[in-house]
Amino acid sequence: MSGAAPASADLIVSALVVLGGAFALIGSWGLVRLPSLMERLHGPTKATTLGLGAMLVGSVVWFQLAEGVWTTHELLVSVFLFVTAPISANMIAKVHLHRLRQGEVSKGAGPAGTPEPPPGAADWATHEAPHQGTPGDFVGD
Amino acid sequence: MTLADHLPILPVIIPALAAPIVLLVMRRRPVLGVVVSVASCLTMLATALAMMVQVSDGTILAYAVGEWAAPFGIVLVADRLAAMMLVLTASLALIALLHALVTRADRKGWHFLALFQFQLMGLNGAFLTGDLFNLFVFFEVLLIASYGLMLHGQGSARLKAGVQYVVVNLVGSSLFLIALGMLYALTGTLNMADMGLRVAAVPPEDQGLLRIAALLLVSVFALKAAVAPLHLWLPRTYAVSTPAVAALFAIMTKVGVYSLIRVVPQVFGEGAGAAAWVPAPYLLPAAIVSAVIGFAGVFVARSLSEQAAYAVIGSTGTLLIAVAGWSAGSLGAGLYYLAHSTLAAAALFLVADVVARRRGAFGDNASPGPVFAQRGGVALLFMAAAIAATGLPPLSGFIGKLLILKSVAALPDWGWAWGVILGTTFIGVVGFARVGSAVFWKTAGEGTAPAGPATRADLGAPAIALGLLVALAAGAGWASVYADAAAAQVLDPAQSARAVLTEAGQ
Amino acid sequence: MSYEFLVASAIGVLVAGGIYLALRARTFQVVLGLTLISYAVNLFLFASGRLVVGRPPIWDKAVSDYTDPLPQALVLTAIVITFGMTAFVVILSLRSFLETGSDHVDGDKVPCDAQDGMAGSIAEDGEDTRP
Amino acid sequence: MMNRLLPHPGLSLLLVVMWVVMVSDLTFGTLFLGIVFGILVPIFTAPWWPERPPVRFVPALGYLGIVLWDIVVANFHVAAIILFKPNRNLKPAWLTIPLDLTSPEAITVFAGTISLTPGTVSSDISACGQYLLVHALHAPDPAGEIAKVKARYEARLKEIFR
Amino acid sequence: MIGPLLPWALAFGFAALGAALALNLWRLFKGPGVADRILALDTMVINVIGIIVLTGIASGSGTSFEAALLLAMVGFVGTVSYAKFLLRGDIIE
Amino acid sequence: MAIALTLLTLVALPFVAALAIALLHDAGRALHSGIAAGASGGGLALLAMLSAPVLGGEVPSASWAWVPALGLDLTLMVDPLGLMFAGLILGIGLLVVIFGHFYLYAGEATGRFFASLMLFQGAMLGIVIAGNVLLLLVFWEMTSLASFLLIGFWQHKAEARQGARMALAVTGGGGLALIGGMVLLGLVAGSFDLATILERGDIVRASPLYPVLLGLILLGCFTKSAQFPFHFWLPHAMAAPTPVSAYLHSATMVKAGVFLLARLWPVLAGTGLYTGIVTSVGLTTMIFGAVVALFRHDLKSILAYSTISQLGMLVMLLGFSLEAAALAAVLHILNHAAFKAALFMSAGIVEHETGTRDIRRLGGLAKAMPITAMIATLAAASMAGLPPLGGFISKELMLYETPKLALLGLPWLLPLLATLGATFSVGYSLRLAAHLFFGQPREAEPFARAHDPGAGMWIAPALLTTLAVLLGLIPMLLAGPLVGAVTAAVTGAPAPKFDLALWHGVNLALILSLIAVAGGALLLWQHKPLLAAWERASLPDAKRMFEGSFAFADKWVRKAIVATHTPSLQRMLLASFSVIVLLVIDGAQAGGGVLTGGRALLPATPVAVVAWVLLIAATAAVVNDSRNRLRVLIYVSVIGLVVSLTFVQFSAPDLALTQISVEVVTILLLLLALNLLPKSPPLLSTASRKWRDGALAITGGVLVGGIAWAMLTRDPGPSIAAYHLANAKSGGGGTNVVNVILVDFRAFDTLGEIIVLGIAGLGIFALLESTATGAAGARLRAWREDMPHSPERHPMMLVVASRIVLPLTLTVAIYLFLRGHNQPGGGFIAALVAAIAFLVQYLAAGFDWSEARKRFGEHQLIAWGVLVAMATGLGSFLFGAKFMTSTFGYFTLPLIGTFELASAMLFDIGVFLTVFGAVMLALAQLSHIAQRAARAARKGGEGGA
Ligand code: NA
Ligand code: NA
Repeated sequence: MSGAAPASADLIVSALVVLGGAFALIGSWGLVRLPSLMERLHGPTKATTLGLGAMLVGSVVWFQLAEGVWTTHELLVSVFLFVTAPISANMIAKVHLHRLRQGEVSKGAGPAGTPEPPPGAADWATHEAPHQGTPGDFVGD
Repeated sequence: MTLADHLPILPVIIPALAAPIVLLVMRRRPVLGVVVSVASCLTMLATALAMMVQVSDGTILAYAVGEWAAPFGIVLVADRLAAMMLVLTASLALIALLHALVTRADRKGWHFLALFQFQLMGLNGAFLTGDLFNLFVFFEVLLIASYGLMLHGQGSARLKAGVQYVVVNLVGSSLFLIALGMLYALTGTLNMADMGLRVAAVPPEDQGLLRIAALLLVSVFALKAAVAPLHLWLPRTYAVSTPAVAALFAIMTKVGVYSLIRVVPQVFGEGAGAAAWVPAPYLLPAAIVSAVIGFAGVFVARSLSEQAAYAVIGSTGTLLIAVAGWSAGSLGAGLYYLAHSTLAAAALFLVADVVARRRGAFGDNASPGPVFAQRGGVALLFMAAAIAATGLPPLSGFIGKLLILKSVAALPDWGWAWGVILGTTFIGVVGFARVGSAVFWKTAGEGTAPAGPATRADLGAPAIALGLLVALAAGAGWASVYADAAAAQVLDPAQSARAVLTEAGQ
Repeated sequence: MSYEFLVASAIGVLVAGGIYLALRARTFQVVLGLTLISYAVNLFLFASGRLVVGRPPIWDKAVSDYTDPLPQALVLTAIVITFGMTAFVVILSLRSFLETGSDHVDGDKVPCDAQDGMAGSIAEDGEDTRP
Repeated sequence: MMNRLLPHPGLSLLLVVMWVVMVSDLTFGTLFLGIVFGILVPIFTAPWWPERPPVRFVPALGYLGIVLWDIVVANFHVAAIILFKPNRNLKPAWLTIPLDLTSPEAITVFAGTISLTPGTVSSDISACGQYLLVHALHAPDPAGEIAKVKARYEARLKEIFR
Repeated sequence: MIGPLLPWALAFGFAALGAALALNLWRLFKGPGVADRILALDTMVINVIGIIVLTGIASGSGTSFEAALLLAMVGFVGTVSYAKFLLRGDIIE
Repeated sequence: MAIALTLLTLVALPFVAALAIALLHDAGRALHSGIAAGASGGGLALLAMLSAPVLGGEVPSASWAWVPALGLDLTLMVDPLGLMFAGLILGIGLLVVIFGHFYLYAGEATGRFFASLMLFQGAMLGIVIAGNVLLLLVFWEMTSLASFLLIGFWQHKAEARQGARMALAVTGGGGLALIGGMVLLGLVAGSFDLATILERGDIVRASPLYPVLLGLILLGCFTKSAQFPFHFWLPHAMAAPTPVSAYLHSATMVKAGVFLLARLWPVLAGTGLYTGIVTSVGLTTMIFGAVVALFRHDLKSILAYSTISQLGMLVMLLGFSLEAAALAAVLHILNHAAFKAALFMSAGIVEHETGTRDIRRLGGLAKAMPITAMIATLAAASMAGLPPLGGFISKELMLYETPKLALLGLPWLLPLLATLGATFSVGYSLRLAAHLFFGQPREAEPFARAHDPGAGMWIAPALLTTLAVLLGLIPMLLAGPLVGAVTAAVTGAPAPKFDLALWHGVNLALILSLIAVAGGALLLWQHKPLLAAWERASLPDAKRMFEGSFAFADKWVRKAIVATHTPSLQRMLLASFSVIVLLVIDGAQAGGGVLTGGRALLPATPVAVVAWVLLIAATAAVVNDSRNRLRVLIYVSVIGLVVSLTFVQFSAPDLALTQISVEVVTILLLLLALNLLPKSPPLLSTASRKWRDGALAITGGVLVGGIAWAMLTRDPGPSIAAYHLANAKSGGGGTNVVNVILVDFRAFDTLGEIIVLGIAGLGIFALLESTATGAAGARLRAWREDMPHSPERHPMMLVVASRIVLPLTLTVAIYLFLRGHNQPGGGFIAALVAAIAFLVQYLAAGFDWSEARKRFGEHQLIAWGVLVAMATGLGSFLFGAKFMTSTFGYFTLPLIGTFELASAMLFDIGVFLTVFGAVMLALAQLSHIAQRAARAARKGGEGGA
């Protein structure tokens, strides 16, 4: 802990914190106001990750400039989020697609409609087990 | 520092080492697992006896784990009461283990021997610890091991009863934690001896909290001890458990009673303000109701194991009638009866198994069945166990009941206590006589069901249990003096506070 | 509104919900009830060290004032134990359901020996089977 | 031998960096420990990642820069849509993107990138592994969107995973 | 040690995250699909991470960082398992 | 010493014999009876050795301490009273053994018979020579138990079992009352030593507890001695083999009550209460028994009621509290023993030789079995009190005493009633002899079979009858000194002057006696019409009442027990919660009444309020929406999230980490289990039940919340944690005080904690290992997925990401582990994080794939974890320190710098291994069965299609 922080630190960190908070709020607002699940999915996967990223960078900067401590580990949180957020989104989207196909989503498909099957004989992996030897079937028991 | 200096912790260490070793060797070399288990129990018994010898002159051994002085670290306290419970546990363990091995009960599922050792570790730890949170931890160890053992062999009855047993105990554990939190918040310590000193300083405006905490803690112990109306979990659980396990469980309810005896005088004794002798208004009525319910259950039960289970409740009630006096005399009587009733209950469960193993489909139901192997001998065993369980002469139960009768005569409510003790004995006698005569004397129509094959080997464990009861009766002079001294020691918390709070730090 | 009120009321609400669910008839609900209760209990035990903001018990030369570390250690132990117990009870109830086909915690309403046709057989010792 | 010691060299490097970042301390001791774990952990986890996709580092770094930039931009983009575009004007669409990539790792990175960047979420892959299903938050021109994504990310990934 | 702007910024940040959590809660209860609820929970985790980070800045202490890291790591496990459950019933097959 | 040994041998002999016979139960009858006879004979010899000094005024006694704390000593003493009873027990015992040897049929379990008989003999002997009242109680209850075995000897017979149970219930139950009475007696007298108590009669009778202890002791005596209304067990005890009846009902079992009355005479007798109760009970019993005996048809039943009547007379005599009456009682005890044993044996002979005991089928047997007839007739005459037999003398003495007491203030009432009783006694005795041996045979078949038995069988009753005769002819010579000494022993005073003779001149007693004889003859003459009248009067059947009352009790007690003990979890929990709530309310009332303490409160931030709202809302949703299980789990996750945040907020980073990671594992577990749990809607509770539970829940919540509030608003006092904070770094070598507490200060707790987790893992494994077979296996095979599932098992992106995440997460786990001692983290958290990392692999790529790559065995991990932790603890032994004493040091290596090594970290490795092993075991095992279930279902589906 050191004495008073430089003004630049105050400004930069404040900006990052405000930015982060704003993005987090916007992401969650999107979650509430967008019309269907697929649209809502965009809010959290992007806005909140960047919102969080901004706050984390703010934290790094703060500890460096104000406290004089190098703490980089906050960046790790972002790394994990960037690796995992697309997977979460993918899995949720799959649930949506699956339920859509099963007719279980009460409000239907949303403005984008139901996705067409891909060209050719095969369907989407959520509806049809990945074919042997394709990238979708390279692992697992 | 020699091994003797570590005496107080050995009863915990021995099974805690034996269990993982058994776990490791069991897959490849089951015989070695058995050897380790038996060796562990024998060593435990030897250790416990050595400890009993050491503390019998009134010495209190305090062992500060990690050499962190009490009250800052965890301290184990070996006094007369603890040594007695350890000897009892080790004896019971040997009997139950012998029976399990002879009847091959250990083969009916996974990890029996390892769980058995863990169970012993939990029991021994609970009897030794001088720290309230550590008591909670050992409660959990012995409980989780008991879940595994209780479910050993599985089958729908066990599983169903198991769910209830586990859930009820989870609630009990939650209460324990709440009580612990409150006591820590009020006293700032976890060491029982220290807490006993600090409760006196609880300010007047916190007396309500203190009393609530004390009541919660006591009710947790009551739940473990299966004191009415917190006993509902017991009959089914014990009746469906593998008999060797049920025999070991005979000590489980006694853990609750032990904790009550240990904690109330030490923490909620004279100086505890609103929490002083906190179970007082409730304990005697609850004990009386337990005794009545227990022996009424013995009276109407329809199988030997069910009878044994109810007998456990009844004997706890009887025991608590003595404890409720909180005098050295009555507590001493109670401790003697505690040792007796534990072994008696174990004997009953084992005899029930011996019967069930011989009667094929009839099991231990209280109905006429086939004439089975060694019927006379088994009948004698049953009779002896029933005599023990009801407290008739010449076994130790009688002496225990006489001790209780004599000691509670000084209490204001002695009439109730006497009436219940004598009345429940009567109900018990009638109940066992009915069931016994139906099982051993009455024979079902020829050819209805074949008796099971049997060897004499499984008569050994119950016979040993009964032999111990004979020894307890024969040695009642010494035993009752010991029990009285143990009670006096427990009721003088200053003694143990001195030992724990000064010696432990060295 | 104080933190103390928030925590205390949260504990109360969790306990109330837990008790209510624990008294339901099926294992899943009971397990949920126990889970709520254990949250409450952990918070309660934690609260025995009172609420302190911004003074974690990480020793530092420059700091003289910490929150009480002991309840934290106790809660940690309690969380672990509770987890073990919860896992056990969940699997036990599952196993029990698989064995019996029922997930009702009340088991059978009929006592276990009512079906075996021996009720009363010891009370009336009437007939003889051997001459 | 090298394969045994360093089953995934890129991963090892990542772990070393991660260790240093995590410990927030760039001393030799830290680095040393980081290297130890950077070697040991991949060896230990090698069975769980049997494939050894070749990765080219320099293009990868460039790709990372582009993606990070795009993420920032995407966030403002999406934020603007969430805040200001009424639902009735929103033109969400499903995009079916044909894949030139074949390695699962590459496809996954591609799909992940799409999810993290402007207004698109990778939702599924076709059973034959040749198409990626992407949901676009606002795509008045689906074909253009597909082309943009393929050009900006997939082409580069083909360079990285060769 | 704290500059003139930062307290305001932090207040805004906390307020924004609080509001975000409240919005998440609304979505959590509203649904309509289970996928919406999972998404709401996932977002909640991220917002809580934000709160933890801001708390760290506000208190000038790094001790809560691991909590944020762990939430980032395992939050996704929860989401994935819920999704897998809905897709396959059996999450580990 | 010699005396002590003699006494000990005397009482031990029968027990040793019983044990020997039991051990040799496969040997022949001769050996069994031989041992028994030897023991009885040996005992008699010892007794004979003692008789001279005892009658000479000595009281040989010996005492060994048994339970000094209780006052229970092994004190044996033989005074004249004990000597007489011991003589009867052993003498008649010997005769019964001889008789029994010949009486028992071939193939009967003679070993069991004689062992039980000897057990009984030992217990009886113990009663009469016990010098400590508690010791007496021991033997007293043992007689009940031994008689249970004897009466139930023919265990295949329902009446034997019933009779045995009834005898046990009544006499054993009475014995329990006696226990109460005796303990009270001892407490009042200040000693349990009999001799001491006998000296303190004044103290006892003056005690306010005297009525209580008297009532209890009398209850014991009356039940044992079959006094009205506790008499009913005795006739049913006749289901025993006749030798047993002969033994139990002549000299032993039933006499125990009389013995005890006599024994305690100096202490208890003499008060109005005593005299009133004992006399009237005895009198009633005497008349009642005699009347009933007149109308019974079973020989043994007649004898049973006659026994009741005779015992009534004895009790009445003792109740008089007069020395002369006591003397009469003593003499009659001898007489009754002799004639009653002889009569029972005769009845046994008759049954043995004719095949029936029904007096209506017998008659005129004097011709067929003259010896038996002579024996029995003489014995019956003595029972009737006819001169010149012993019974006459004692009855005379009895009648002589009756005018001395005024019953209900009427001096003539007692003589009148006593004469009435005597009349009926004459009546049934005459009838027994007359209808059995004289007149015409009533049925041909039994008569045809009848003949005298061999000498072995009649020698015993013959001896007894001889005794009965001689007691009348030469009473003073035969019994004078004994009776005198015994009477003195009973009354505790010098024996009164007395002269036992047939002729004392004409006095009231003689007149009454003559009236009785005449009346008895009249009764015999008018037996037929009287019998008809008797049978018309339907009297209550005691046995049916007894059995009925037990059946009634059984039914209703059982109903009550079953109703309250239905294995219902809801009820168990309801009871628990209710008790707790009531206790808490009680506790709250005891307090100082201040709910809110004086601590300065922390103002909550808006975010905290939002988090609070989240938690409350999620809790409400869990309760409200508990039907939709997946949704509920999501709500639970929210609660967990808020709790984690709470820990972060209130300076508990370690707790937050733990909570977060445990949360994930719990959710995985619940999801795995949920898949296999039934999805059918929950049982709907009734509205009233909901209200009840809701009220209880809210009360509980308010109470716990209130307690939490009270706690939180109070400032803490001094705590031991101050020591932990001060010593963590210097003594424990770590700056994370929580971690130092966990792995050092309170490492013993942690050891227990990891063991709990390890056991949970093992238990779960054991639970799930058997699911493939049995009912569970069948159910799993019949398992169908309840909703259509996506065919894709391992989504590609998830799999790829999980592979990268695994090493990353493991590295984080290592980091958390290594720094745990100084910063938040530690073995437990690291283990959970590592487990989660591996579980993600299972989740993504499937069980088989991951399992095949796993290089650790969970069981071994658990075992080694515990062993490592234990070894760390034991390591300190090597340094002469106590278990788990920690050590740490700072080391400096070139380039790397200074680092710390602490033994606590080694312990933490144990923690890591166990926790990791347990979590993996639990979840992998669970997923395994889930997988097997799915496979089974798939297979079933294919098979079906
Ligand atoms: Na995108
Ligand atoms: Na830690």
